[in-house]
Amino acid sequence: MYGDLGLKLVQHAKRTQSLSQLPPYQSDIVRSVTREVRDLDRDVTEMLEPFNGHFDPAEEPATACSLLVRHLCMRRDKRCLLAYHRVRVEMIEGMCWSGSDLLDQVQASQNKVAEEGARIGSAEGSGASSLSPEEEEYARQYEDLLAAYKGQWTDIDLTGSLEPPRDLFIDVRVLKDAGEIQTEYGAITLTKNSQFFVRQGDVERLIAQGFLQKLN
Amino acid sequence: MNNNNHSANGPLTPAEVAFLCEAQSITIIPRQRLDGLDLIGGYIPPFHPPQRTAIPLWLALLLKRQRRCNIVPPPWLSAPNIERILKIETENQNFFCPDLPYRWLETAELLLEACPDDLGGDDGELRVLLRGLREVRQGKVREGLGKLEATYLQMNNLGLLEITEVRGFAKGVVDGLRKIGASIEVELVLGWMMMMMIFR
Amino acid sequence: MDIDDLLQELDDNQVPSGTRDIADLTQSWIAERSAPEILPFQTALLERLMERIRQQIELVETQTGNLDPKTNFCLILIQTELERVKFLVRSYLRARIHKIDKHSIYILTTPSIRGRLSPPELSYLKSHLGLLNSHFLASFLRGFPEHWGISMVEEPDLDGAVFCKVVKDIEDNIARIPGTDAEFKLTKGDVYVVRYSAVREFILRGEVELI
Amino acid sequence: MSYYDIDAILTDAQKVPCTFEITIPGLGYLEGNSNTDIKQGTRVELPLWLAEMLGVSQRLGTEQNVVTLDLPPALAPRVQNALKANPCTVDLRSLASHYYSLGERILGLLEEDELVDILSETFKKRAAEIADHAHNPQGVISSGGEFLKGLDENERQLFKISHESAKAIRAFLSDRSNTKK
Repeated sequence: MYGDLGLKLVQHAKRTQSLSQLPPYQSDIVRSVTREVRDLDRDVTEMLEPFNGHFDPAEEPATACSLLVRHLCMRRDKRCLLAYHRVRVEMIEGMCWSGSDLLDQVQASQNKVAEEGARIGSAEGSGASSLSPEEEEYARQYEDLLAAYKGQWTDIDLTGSLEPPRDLFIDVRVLKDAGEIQTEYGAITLTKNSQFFVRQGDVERLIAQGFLQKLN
Repeated sequence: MNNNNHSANGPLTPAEVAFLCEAQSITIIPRQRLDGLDLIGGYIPPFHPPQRTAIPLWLALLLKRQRRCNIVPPPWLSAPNIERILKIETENQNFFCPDLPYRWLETAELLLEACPDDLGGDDGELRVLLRGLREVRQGKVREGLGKLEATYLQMNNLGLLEITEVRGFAKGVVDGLRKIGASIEVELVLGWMMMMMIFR
Repeated sequence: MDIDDLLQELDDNQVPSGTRDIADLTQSWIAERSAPEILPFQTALLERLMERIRQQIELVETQTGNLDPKTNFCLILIQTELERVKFLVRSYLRARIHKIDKHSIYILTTPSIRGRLSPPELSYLKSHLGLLNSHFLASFLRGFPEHWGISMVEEPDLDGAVFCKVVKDIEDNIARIPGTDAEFKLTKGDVYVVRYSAVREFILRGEVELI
Repeated sequence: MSYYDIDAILTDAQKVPCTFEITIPGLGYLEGNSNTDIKQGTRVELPLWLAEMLGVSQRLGTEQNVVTLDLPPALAPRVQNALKANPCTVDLRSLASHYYSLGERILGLLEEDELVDILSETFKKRAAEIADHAHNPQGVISSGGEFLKGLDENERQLFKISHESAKAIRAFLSDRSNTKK
């Protein structure tokens, strides 16, 4: 029945909302729904043709109803298409905001899809991106738009963390001698067992490498 | 509905409530001199130990960690006072005691973490009392949520962190009830009339 | 919001002007996060704060490398505060962008609401809509018949429930709930969970605050 | 009304039994036969987005009815009685994924005065149960798995949000006390 394919798209969108990565674009379903709308529109035109622009629904209630149903189907299809694309667009925008490199994502999903394609021997999978070409274009343009807006607020770092800042500076103890390191406010020499109060961001790597220990 | 993590939308999170709490003013006893400091939030006058001074809590917490000051606990945060309030709360099942400040729970939590030594010695007792207080009030909140209607509900004297805990649920119930009760007939008729215009 | 208590206490200590700005920004941030609709952009407030932020950043930059431990410690305090203020501004702006994205057409086509946007926000909104439109056109919409009878405009749910607190004595203090015969009194200090539409006017006048 | 809202669109896909009151040319595909007419008296289940517009004249009481709508099985008297008797034991999800939204829409189409009260009471009672489960740190596992499985979409969101806020508060409180040592 008309509208069923549109519903499929929306069910895809519903699942997409709970995923952390964008699943492949459903180009086949999108194409079918689009075709459905064109077919319906052609039907409507053909049905109205004999009336030469003088159609009176009161005189022809049955035809009017038939037309109404077709209009509703088209309207429904359009809403499903828009909602499906919109959910994906929102995820793409989310990636732009979180600074994750979209092209990397595209690449990664391409590899994954290609692998799967090779494994199950499907020709369809190879080389396909989870983004449609239009979506890739959109992502590029949105990146530009975002950069322009961000540029108005350079001192704020608009794409920075949305977690409230906590423990910007921490106490650390030096576990092994590591020589001199550069920090935002000058150089410090790391001698074993000495203690410093430093910006957490500056020393995260040294903590991970075991040179420093975070104190509380 | 899906809230993409890229946006700061929706009501405040507990971490943000704690952040707000840290903007409160608190009295400290400095242990070191410090020159006056021109902050965006206002000028911090020089410290002359052991002269008390009031500064934002976030600053006090930082200085405390550096052992540069002691924090003077707010008068309400003492074992005898919490015990008194706990008694009132237990005896009056239908209201929340107005003697607690708006940010009692988060303030107590931050101070217990940062300066148990400044809280009059036996912080164990205070902890137990605070936990008791929280549980009694939680029970009442739960009860109160059963009274949610599609219109409004008064929730006086609840603390901000307590509100944060139930906010999503309360909103969901009020919105849900409203939608069940709302008539969508008008919308439907309007939609129908608009639809009929396709034949004109 | 106990900003008033905070201010009271700070007033007692004769703390100067900056405090009010931070308190105002904080309240604007909370309100923006809680309200279903976008609220007026705080132009003057943001201008003053951005200027102060810039000054502090400059101070940190010029003093960096100063080896005097006392200065060094002051810089740590300044930077810590700076991060707090930057977070507030960032989260405030992002909360607005979220609503601008969600209700773009509604905002654009409702003059009284459109005026609540800053010029950069408005230009972001327009460009964003343009991009979306071309994207939908390119993806499937090209050649579609026109459709009537349904509004595609996403509007804020002004009846959505919010938590709020009465912060002033109000003269005409009866809040009515649209579409029902329910009404209630707003007394200073009261906290309610209620439909936004019932308290919207009080909120815009600053008599009731979202929490 | 939210045009892009996925749950609103899914709500719209839920079905209502309809009986055609007139014969309509070329609508046979609604009952699975393409290129045929749909005959007067035919009963089909149509999604809300279609049924609503075809059935609205019934509510308006004007013009000739195209279709007559019936209560969907999910809202039939039998279910209504079960909800009145014991709201928390009914598996709403198996009846309709967007149960309350379906109810709201049906209320706009049919005179079912008692239904508003039944749905409101059901929602309130079940919400209280949801809150209890959400605050239980073991949540789903320990108890009420059956009940939680039977939540409709709106209730699921309610459970999710309550569970998450309870978790966030616990994390905040214990995180702070633990770092103390």
